[in-house]
Formats: sequence, structure tokens, C-alpha cells
Amino acid sequence: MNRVANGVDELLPLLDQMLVIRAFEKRVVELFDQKLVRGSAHPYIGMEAIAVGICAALGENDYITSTHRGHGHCLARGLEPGRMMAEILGREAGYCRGKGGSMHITAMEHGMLGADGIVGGSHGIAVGAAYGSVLLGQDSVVVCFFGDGAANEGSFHEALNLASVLSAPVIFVCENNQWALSTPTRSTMRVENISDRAVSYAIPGVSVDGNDVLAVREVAAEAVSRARRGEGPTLIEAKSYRMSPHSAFATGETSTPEELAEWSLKDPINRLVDILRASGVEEDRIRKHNENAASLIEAATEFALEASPPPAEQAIHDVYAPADWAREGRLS
Amino acid sequence: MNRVANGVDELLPLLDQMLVIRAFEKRVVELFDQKLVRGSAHPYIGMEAIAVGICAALGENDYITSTHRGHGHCLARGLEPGRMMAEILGREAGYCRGKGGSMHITAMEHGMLGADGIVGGSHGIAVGAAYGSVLLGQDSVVVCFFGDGAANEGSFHEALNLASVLSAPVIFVCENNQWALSTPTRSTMRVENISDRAVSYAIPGVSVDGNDVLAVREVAAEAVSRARRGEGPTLIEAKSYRMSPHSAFATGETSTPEELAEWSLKDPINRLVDILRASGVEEDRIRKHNENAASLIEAATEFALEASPPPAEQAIHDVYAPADWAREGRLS
Amino acid sequence: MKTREITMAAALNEALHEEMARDESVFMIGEDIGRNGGLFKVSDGLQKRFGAARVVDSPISEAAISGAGVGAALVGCRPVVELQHFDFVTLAMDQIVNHAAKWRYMSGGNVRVPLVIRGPVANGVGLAAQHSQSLESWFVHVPGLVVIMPSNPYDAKGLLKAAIRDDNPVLMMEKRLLYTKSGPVPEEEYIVPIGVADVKRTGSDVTVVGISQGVNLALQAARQLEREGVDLEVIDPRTLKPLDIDTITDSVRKTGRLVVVSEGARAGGFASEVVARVLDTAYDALKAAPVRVTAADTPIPYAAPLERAVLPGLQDVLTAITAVMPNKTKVGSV
Amino acid sequence: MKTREITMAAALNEALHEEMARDESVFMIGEDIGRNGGLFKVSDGLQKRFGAARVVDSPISEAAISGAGVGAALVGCRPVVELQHFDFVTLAMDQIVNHAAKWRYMSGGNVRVPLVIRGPVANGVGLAAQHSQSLESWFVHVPGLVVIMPSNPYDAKGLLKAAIRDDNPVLMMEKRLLYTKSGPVPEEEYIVPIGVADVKRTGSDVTVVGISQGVNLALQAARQLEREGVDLEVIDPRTLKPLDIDTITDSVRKTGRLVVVSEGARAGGFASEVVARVLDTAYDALKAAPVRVTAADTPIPYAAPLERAVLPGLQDVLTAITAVMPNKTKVGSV
Ligand SMILES: Cc1ncc(C[n+]2csc(CCOP(=O)(O)OP(=O)(O)O)c2C)c(N)n1
Ligand SMILES: Cc1ncc(C[n+]2csc(CCOP(=O)(O)OP(=O)(O)O)c2C)c(N)n1
Ligand SMILES: [Mg+2]
Ligand SMILES: [Mg+2]
Repeated sequence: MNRVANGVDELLPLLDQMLVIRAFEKRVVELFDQKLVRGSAHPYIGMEAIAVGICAALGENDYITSTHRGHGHCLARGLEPGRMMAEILGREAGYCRGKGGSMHITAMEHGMLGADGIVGGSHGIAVGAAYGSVLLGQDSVVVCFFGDGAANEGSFHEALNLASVLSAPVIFVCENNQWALSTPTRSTMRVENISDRAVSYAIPGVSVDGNDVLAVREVAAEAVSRARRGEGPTLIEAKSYRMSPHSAFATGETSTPEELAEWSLKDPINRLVDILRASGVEEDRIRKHNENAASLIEAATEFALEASPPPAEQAIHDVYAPADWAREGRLS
Repeated sequence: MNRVANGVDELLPLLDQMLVIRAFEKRVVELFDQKLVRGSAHPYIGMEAIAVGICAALGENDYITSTHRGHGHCLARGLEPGRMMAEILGREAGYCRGKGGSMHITAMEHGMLGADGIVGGSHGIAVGAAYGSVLLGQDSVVVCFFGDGAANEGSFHEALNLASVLSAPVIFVCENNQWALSTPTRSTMRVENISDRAVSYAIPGVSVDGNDVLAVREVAAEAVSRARRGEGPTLIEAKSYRMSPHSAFATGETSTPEELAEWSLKDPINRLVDILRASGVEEDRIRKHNENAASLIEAATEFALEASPPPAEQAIHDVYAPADWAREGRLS
Repeated sequence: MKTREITMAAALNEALHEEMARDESVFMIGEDIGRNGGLFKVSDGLQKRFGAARVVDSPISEAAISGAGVGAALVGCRPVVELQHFDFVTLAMDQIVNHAAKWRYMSGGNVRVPLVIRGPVANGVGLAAQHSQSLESWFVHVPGLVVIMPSNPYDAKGLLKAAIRDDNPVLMMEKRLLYTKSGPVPEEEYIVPIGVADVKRTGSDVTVVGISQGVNLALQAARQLEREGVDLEVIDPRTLKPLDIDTITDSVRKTGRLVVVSEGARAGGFASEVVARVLDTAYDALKAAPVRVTAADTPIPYAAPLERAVLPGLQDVLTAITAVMPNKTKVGSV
Repeated sequence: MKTREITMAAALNEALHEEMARDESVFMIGEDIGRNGGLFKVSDGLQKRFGAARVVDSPISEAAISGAGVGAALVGCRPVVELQHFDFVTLAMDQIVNHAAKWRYMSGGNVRVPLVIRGPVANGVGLAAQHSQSLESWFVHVPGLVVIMPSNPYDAKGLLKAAIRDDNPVLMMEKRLLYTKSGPVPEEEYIVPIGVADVKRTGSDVTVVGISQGVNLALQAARQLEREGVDLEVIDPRTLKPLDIDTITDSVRKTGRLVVVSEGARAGGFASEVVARVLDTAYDALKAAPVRVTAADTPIPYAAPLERAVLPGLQDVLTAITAVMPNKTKVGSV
């Protein structure tokens, strides 16, 4: 099993991240049902291997952009669950001081350029961040996460083409979870693999089993080196499945029970656990990791629930960055 | 020479159309230089075989959409040069009563849905017209003309994908004239053939010599039957060259003299004339056709120059279609 | 006329059912509108009844579906395009502004574009800045468009039917929080005409022009102030473009005082337009400076206390009434 | 300070040269801006001097280049994005409105977006409806944006430099017909601050607020009316958002009369906003109803007599002055 190059020690952190994401998302849904989360929240359940596998191939100076379904990306990128949960609960201690909520978590200090509630909204942003980094002489690579549905937005086309002609160090990661809200992906595109669309930009396109965290990490690592060598973008399609409804709000539109059952067999966490077991890791140790994840999320939730909401006066702050003219607090 | 199925008689109308387009465009540039045309005008010189070849494959109930470089499409679709010229000169007798000008000629009575000054602006319109026709039980096919530059707009991607999933009877005709204004096409896309982008939508894509009117007609005919059979869209890339500057206004940015010289050898009109000569048509007859085109355009120009400009009062008309509430002439 | 109480979502749904049954050239396209009946059930049951060809679950391609609407309208259909949230109109601006709105004019009257683009304005529910915008004033600024914002189920149904039958491109913005609010709707068919304001309450002291939710805030204020002897006239333009300015100025001539309530951002908002229009012909009738009640000039924040601070509420309307009635002491302290 | 007369295009070009030389994080992206120096020569010579990596000839992808501007700004660049005509902003609305304008706020102040998006407003030259729009009022309505419209070379240069140095997203709309108009510009470096209006002419009878070309029309009117003893004060806000409302209201308090001249369509236009803002604090100072001079509520037509009929001209300004000075007989009959 040469995929486990350095033994199980390097796999356990991946397991931890995946477990944390799963536990986090379940908790968010509970909090939503308790009416403590406003608006909506889009669980990453079933797709954990993608964010974790991709981010495992990134370095500290790299960047990611994210989507409405962004919690997994944030956690895989190392954001603190407590401050994330605080944001989702609309607390001042949250990453966005309660202004962004579930769909807009941003943390420059983690190279997290921002989650985005607009489907396909960050394609161009990722290209610009990548190109800008090159101009600034940084050695950064940018990962742009997006869904299968987003691959039908015009922004996908424009951004991949622009990245191609600029040879920008950006990796487009299409999380094909088979569905866009209530609409099956196969009904809104006729191409077999979304990665085939790379042809249009003369860039590499690769499809990977998105529930196999090691496979994901492998293709990511290749794309990252390519990007760092100045050879430009890669399109990665990670085939997976969302094992939860589209969102905590829109619960009525889930896929068929058969489909769900089928994909449950491929649960990315179980897949990794199986590898660990096969490598001789004992049940007890796995249970420990599970428990750790649970207590981490419990602590995060507690922290968030105890944090205070932002005072109303803060609503008019942060509209503009400091500037001479803004000193007077002028908004219009 | 089996491409000349019914002998030269069916080729001469194609020659006539191409000659008329060439003469028309030269006249427009002259009128622009005389400051009789406002704004700008984008000559179709060198690309005549595309519009003529494509439109030769269409029937009366079919539709086309067009671009900023639209005169050739209009003429190939059978619009009257006189009323076109009147529009370009801003006269009331023009197709748009002087409101549209060169970039906006529209003539529903010819199935000409409109020229469009927005690059890539009519991709979606063509899909909707095609799909709408199906819903209305018409047997219409829609041709969407656009440039190589337009193939980088997001609208290209969204529309081709939508057409694909709707199996809409639309034919996307990309006029690859190697340039988008001052920018060479090869610098803004890395794909070898624009037709390769059809892969992304699982539809047929074909590249054709856009200076060979018969070859163009052939691929068009095939795409039209496909569309009429309900098998959906086709992407045709017609490779050609604009033998004039981008526009009458922006003249400074033309391509290299070598390139121009090279493509002049492939002048689509000469190519057809050569075929005619080889089929035994005499010089005299060809000269006649040339003269006819010239006098047709002379008459059209005269008609247009004598037509009167619209009175200022008409500026506030045609904003809204007749409606109960619009009876009072309310605009806002 | 027999009426029932139904929600605004149900009223809109009825309008769609009726118009699709009435006219085969009507079809719908949008994200999740078919199989799922729309995120807010506005298109419930339509795909089942009229088929997937006439109720199209589209790819997530707002520009293309809007453009397709224009194209289908040109050849004789009456498309209804849904934007899942109205904020996504930012992706369709080119098709709406440079195409739908201008195609007829540029053609010198050669074509018509009977197109409806509609969707929810989802402020007030914690969806944050990208899902909460009330952008009506942009479209009021675009010649060639018709702009509608209903405040109740009756108007919503009647106006949507009128919009579908109109030969012009119509944008209809529906406040999401009103979808679940009920109101009387006749069982018989009816149309609410475009371009006609509705005086929701007659009064003599202050003219309050409300847009969508602004109407409901104004009516709440009116009920409360009644007890204090302040008599509001509440006008619902319903159609923002064309605007029935005469109904508004007639009222201002009577009351001499004007308050405009709208949930769009303050700067460049529709409230400013109403004020400027009223001044054109009724300046002399004014007894006090008109007051605008609007959202603050910030993006819409997520957390509840912040969002509440930014969106206009009843108290803001009461404060505005006080401002235009300087001789009254502070009214409506709640 | 030594000054020369240069065109507005040349002044903008100088600003770009200076700022790109001064700060390596500044780069430009747009269609035909490099090799060709821009359709109107605003970026002339920049690619030669700074290289193709910093002056990028982009694909025709307005959404992507605007989005790329946002992304590059987030990581520390100061991108300048050119829209070849400002009408194409319709394709970039989502990136501008839902991203550039909101990113900082949504992040709770975690990021900044120092981005400039600029381009020409090409009305008056017969380019018709899709190439002639003055859409500034849309952006005034978007919290988080800065909006600039210069009326002369001096302001254009100084404001563009300020815009590039500002840490916020700035939109700059440049009237194409002004590109070739000359005016004095110092040889020394200078900045025109954002958010500060300029009183282009002091006067006592009427406050005329002009936007871009509106300033020039107002100054023409002022020169003509001088002879008739009517004394106009002409104010150029230069920055529409944030608006230096104090300078305007101070003037209105002095003159008691307000005319606003802007080339955007009438309904929902920036002129309405200025009127509404002035009423907020200077209503009592008004001696007559403010008058808006704007384009008509039509798309911009192609033919010269039609376009002239639709766009505001000197005579419209004179008529407006007459309207706000009812005791004067008709002024400035030309
Ligand atoms: C531009 C835009 N259109 C529509 C939506 C509404 N919406 C939110 S998520 C979603 C489905 C997205 O599907 P996909 O890209 O596959 O991501 P997934 O939710 O499956 O992770 C839709 C339609 C949106 N947020 N933005
Ligand atoms: C959306 C948009 N962007 C930019 C322009 C300006 N413009 C007009 S024509 C043109 C070049 C178009 O190139 P292509 O599509 O190849 O057509 P061609 O002119 O070569 O026929 C450009 C950039 C425009 N009209 N619309
Ligand atoms: Mg998906
Ligand atoms: Mg071209």
C-alpha cells in the first residue's frame, strides 16, 4: 500500500479533519433546527474527503476560495471550529463578527479568501488571486472549490479560459455531488465528466474518486506542483455525493433513498477507516479519534453559544476600509 | 466537382450575395469617412462566404441572430440593402426608423432577430428563440452568428450548455476571423479549434474553411437537418479573416501586412469565382455580376441618402409595446 | 365575489396555473422550479400539470435563461423566468438591460418582448448580504422595463397575470417574508392593472407611499396612530415603473406631507425618486420636507440585531411621521 | 505650479503611468488596453513600459476580469480594470455588487478590496442604446462602492490617482466626448481627494449641481446668464459616492434654488438622489422646487436628431434655471 507512504501517522490527521467536519455539520443542523442559526446552512456531509484531500496538498502561503457549502473547506484549511460556529450563530467572536454567517466565512490569516453565496461567484476571484500572487512574487497556489451546478455558470468558462491564457497557478476543484439543490446534475449537462471541459482551455482535466481522500490528495499534489512550476491551471473533478439534504432550510428535495444507500457504502470516512484498519490501527484508537472530534465540536459550540451577539451599532461599520474620506464615517 | 450539384446556376446567387456584401461594406466605410455614418460600422469584408454559405442552408421560417459585424448576415438573409443603408445613415426609412443604426438592424419579417452590439449578447437569445419555436410547434431553426472573441464570454458556455440539455434547434456559428479588435485570438484562448469546445456540451463541433462558401453551406445543411430532426445544436467554427480594420472607427489596430497578404490569396469571392471559371463561366458573365452588385448598392445608397432623418418627436416612441397603461404614453 | 384567505405564494401559484392554462405560449424556466415546485413553492404543481417542456428545470445559468426568455419572447412565447433569489439578477443584467429593455426601441418598434422575470427579495431572514437585496431602483432607471412589487396576495396574483399578458418585459420582485402571509383573494378571475396605484387607506394628515413591505409598515403605523388622532393616507404604487404619480401627488396636495417607505438601500433608492417626482408638480402643496424611510447604506448583515438595525421597521415609520408633523409632539412611541 | 493644457485621455494616461511607476502592486487588465493602448488611448504606452504581465490584454470576459480584479486586490494588488464601454458593466454586476462591494463587510473587516474599475460613457456619438448609458445611479445605490465621474482633465487625473491608492472598490465613469477636451493640468504630482466637491463657480442666485458633462453645461449656462444678471453657483461633486452633500446644501442655503444636471435617464437617476438629499437638511432654505435636467426616459437612439432630443443640452439647463426663478422672465433664450 504505497499510498500510505509514511505509515498511518500521516493518515490520522486526515481522519481527524474529516471527523471534525462531520461532527461540525451535524451540530450546525441541530442548531438550525433549534432556530439558533438564521437563514440556511449547507452541510458538507459525505464530501469530507475532497476538502481534506485537497487542502492536505497545500502549503501555508496558499489560498482557497469557497462556496455556500463552505464549512468543510474552512475546517480543512485550519480555521478554528469555535470562531466558525460563533459566526454561524451570529456572534461577535465569529470570523466575520456576525456579519457574514454560514455562507461568508473569511479568514485571510488562514489563506481563506472567502466563502461565497453566489454559485460560481469565486471562479474569477481565484484566478485573480493566483495571478496577483505571481505579480507580487509570492509562491502561492489558489484552490477554487465549486459545485457541479456552478460548472454551468458563465463564470466557470471565463475564469478557466482566463487562467489558461495567464498560466495562473490556480486549481479548479469541482465537487460533483450529483445534485444542485433539487436538480440532478445529469439533467443540466450532457458531458460525461465535468473534467472533460478542460479541453476547452487546453489545460489538464482529471476526474477522481472524491470519497477517497488519498486519491484526492494525490491529484491535488500533482496539480499543485504543476501550478508552482508555472505551468498553469488544472481542473479536478471530485466525484462524490452529499449525504444530507441540500441545506438545513431546504430539506424537502433530497435524492432517492436508493442513491443515498448506495453512496453510504462509499462513505469517505469509513473508506479511510478501512484503510487504517487494514494498516493495523485498532478500533480503540479509532474510537478515540471519534471522541476527540466530538468533544472538539462540543467545546466549539459551547464557546459560540456563550459568545455575545454584536451590538446593533456595529451594523454601520466595515462597509469601507479606512480612508481619508471615510474618517467621517460617510457611507453615501 | 460534385459540390456543384445543380451546376453553376445555383452558385451564381451565392456569388451575387457575396458581391453585394462586399460592395455594401465598402460603401459604408466611404460614407463613414464622409461623416454620414455616426458611431462606428464593422465591415464584413473577407468573411462573406460564412453568412452566405450558412444562410443558403436555411428556409424561410428559420431565424438568425447577429452581431456588431452584422451587415453581411442581414444581406445574406435577404434584407433590402436600401433600407439597411437608410438605417446606417440614420434615416426614417431604415429598418429601425433610425433608432438602431449599424449595430442593431432587426427585421422580423426576414427572420432576422437582431444584430447586437454586445459581444456574446445573443447566445442565449438564439437558444430561447429555438426552444420557443419548438414549443410553438414551428419547424424553425435558429442560427446564432458570433465571433471568436465572443467564444470567451460566459454567455457562450451557458447558452451552448442550455441548448444541449434542451436539444434546442440552434446552430452556433463562430466566425473565427483570427482577431478580436486589436487582440489576436491565439492570445486569448489556448484551444486549437474553437469547435473543440463542443466537447463540453456533448454536441457536434466542426471546423470548416470559412472562405469556402460551398464547404460552409455543406456543414450548415448537415447541422440544419440535425436540428430539424430534433437532435439539438451544433457548433460550427468557420475559419476566416477580416480583410478590413476592425471598424470604420477603430482603424489603427489592423493585423500584419503579411497576414493580410496571405489571406488575400484566399479571398472567398475569388475562390468562388475560380470555381465558376473552372465550371466554364465566362469572364464577361462574372463582370456582369460585379456590375450588378455595384449598381444595386449605388441605388441603395441613393435611396438612403434621399430618405429623411426621423423627426425629433419620434425619440420617445417605441420604448414600450402598446399596452393599456402605455396608452397615455407613460415612460416612467 | 367569493374570496378566500390564501398566502402570497399560493396566489402567485394560482396566477401561473391560470395563465399557463389560458395561453399555451406561456412557459416557465428557472432553477428548481419544476420537480421541486420552486424553493418557495410558487411554481408548485406546474410541471406535473403542464409538463417538463413548459416548466423547465434549468442549469444554474441566470444569464442564459434570461437571454432565452428574450429569444422565446421574440418568436411569440410569453416566458416567465424565475430568479431563485433576486440578487442573482446581477448575473442577468446584460440580458435584461441591454437586451430585453432595449430590443423593441432599437428595432424601431419592429419587435416586442413579452417577458416576465420574477423572484424573491429575501431580506429579514438572516441570509446576509448576497441574498437580501431590494434592487428595484436599478430597474426603475432602465427605460423599456416595467417594474412591479406587490405588498399582498391579491395584488400579487392580479399583477402577475397582467405582467404575463403584457407585451413588455416586466420585472416582479416579491418579498419572501410575504410569501407566507395570507390575505383575501377572490375565487373568480381578475387582473390588477399595471401602472395603477392603490390607496390602501385614505387619510388626511400624511401621505405615506409604501413599497412592498413598506405598505404593511405604513398600515401598521396608521392603525397605531389612529388612536392618537393622526390620520395617514397609505398609497401602494404596486407598479414602480410606470409610476402612477398622479395618485401620489393628488394625495400630497391633500395632506401636504409625504413619507416614503422602501426597503432598498438609502442612497439612490426608489424613495428618492418618489420624492423628486412629487416635487416636480406638488412642491407648493408641501408643508414639510418629505422624509424617506429606507434601509441603511450598508450591505445586509447576517446577525439578527444587525439586520434589524439596518432594515426599516415600524418605529422608523413613526419617527418619520413625527418629522413631517413638527407641530405634533412625538407620535407613536412604542 | 507649472501647468499645461492636455486632454482628459492624456491626463488619465499620466495618472496610470505615475501610479504604475510608483507602486508595483498596480496592474491593469482589460480588452485591447495593451498592444493597442486602449480604444481611446487612455492606456497608451503602458504595456511597452511596464510589460505585458502588468498591462494585460484580456479575453472578452468582463465578468472574469472584474472578478480577477477582486481576487488580486484581496491578495495585495491594486488592479485597474478597464471596461471598454461602461455599458458592459452589465456583465460584471455580480462581481462588482455581490463581491467587490460586499467582501469587506461580509468578512467583518477582515479584508480590503483596493480595486478600480473604469471606462467610458460614450453617449452623444451615435453608438446607440447599448454603448451610451450613464449608469452611475446604480452604483450609488450599492453600499461599499466609491463612484467617481470627472468633468475635466485636472479632476480626472487627480481622482484616478486617489482611486488607485484607495483601499476600497472604486468605479470611475469617464465621458468619452470629454477624452479629447483639453484643460490645464499641473506638471507636478497632485491628488484630488475622494469625497470632496468642487465649487467650479461661485454665484448667488441658483445652485447648479452638475455631474460630468453636466458641469460643463452648467458653466456654459453660467457664462451666458452672466450677461443677463443671473449668477449661477456651479458645483461639481466629482465623487457621487460618498457625496459631499455639505458643500451642496451650504450653497442651497445661500441661493435657495437648486438645479441638478446629469446625463443619466430621468427615472431613478442620480439627480433624484441629489434632490432628495438636499431636502433632508435644506428644505427650509428652498425658494422654489428643485429641477432635474436629465436624459429622457428612453434608450439612447442612433440618429443624430433623436439622440439630441434625448440627451440634456444647454437649452434644457437654461429652461431649468427659468423654472427655479419664477419671478425672472424667461432667461437665456438662445
Ligand atoms: C448565482 C446563484 N444561483 C443560484 C443560487 C441558489 N443556489 C444555492 S446552492 C445551489 C445549488 C448549487 O449546486 P452545486 O454548485 O452543485 O453545489 P452543491 O450545493 O451541490 O454543493 C443553488 C441553485 C445561488 N446561490 N447563486
Ligand atoms: C460585451 C462586450 N465587450 C466588448 C465589446 C467591444 N468590442 C466590440 S467588437 C469587439 C471584438 C469582437 O471580437 P469577435 O467576437 O472576434 O468579433 P469580430 O469583431 O472579430 O467579428 C469588442 C471587444 C462589446 N461590444 N461588447
Ligand atoms: Mg452539487
Ligand atoms: Mg474575431
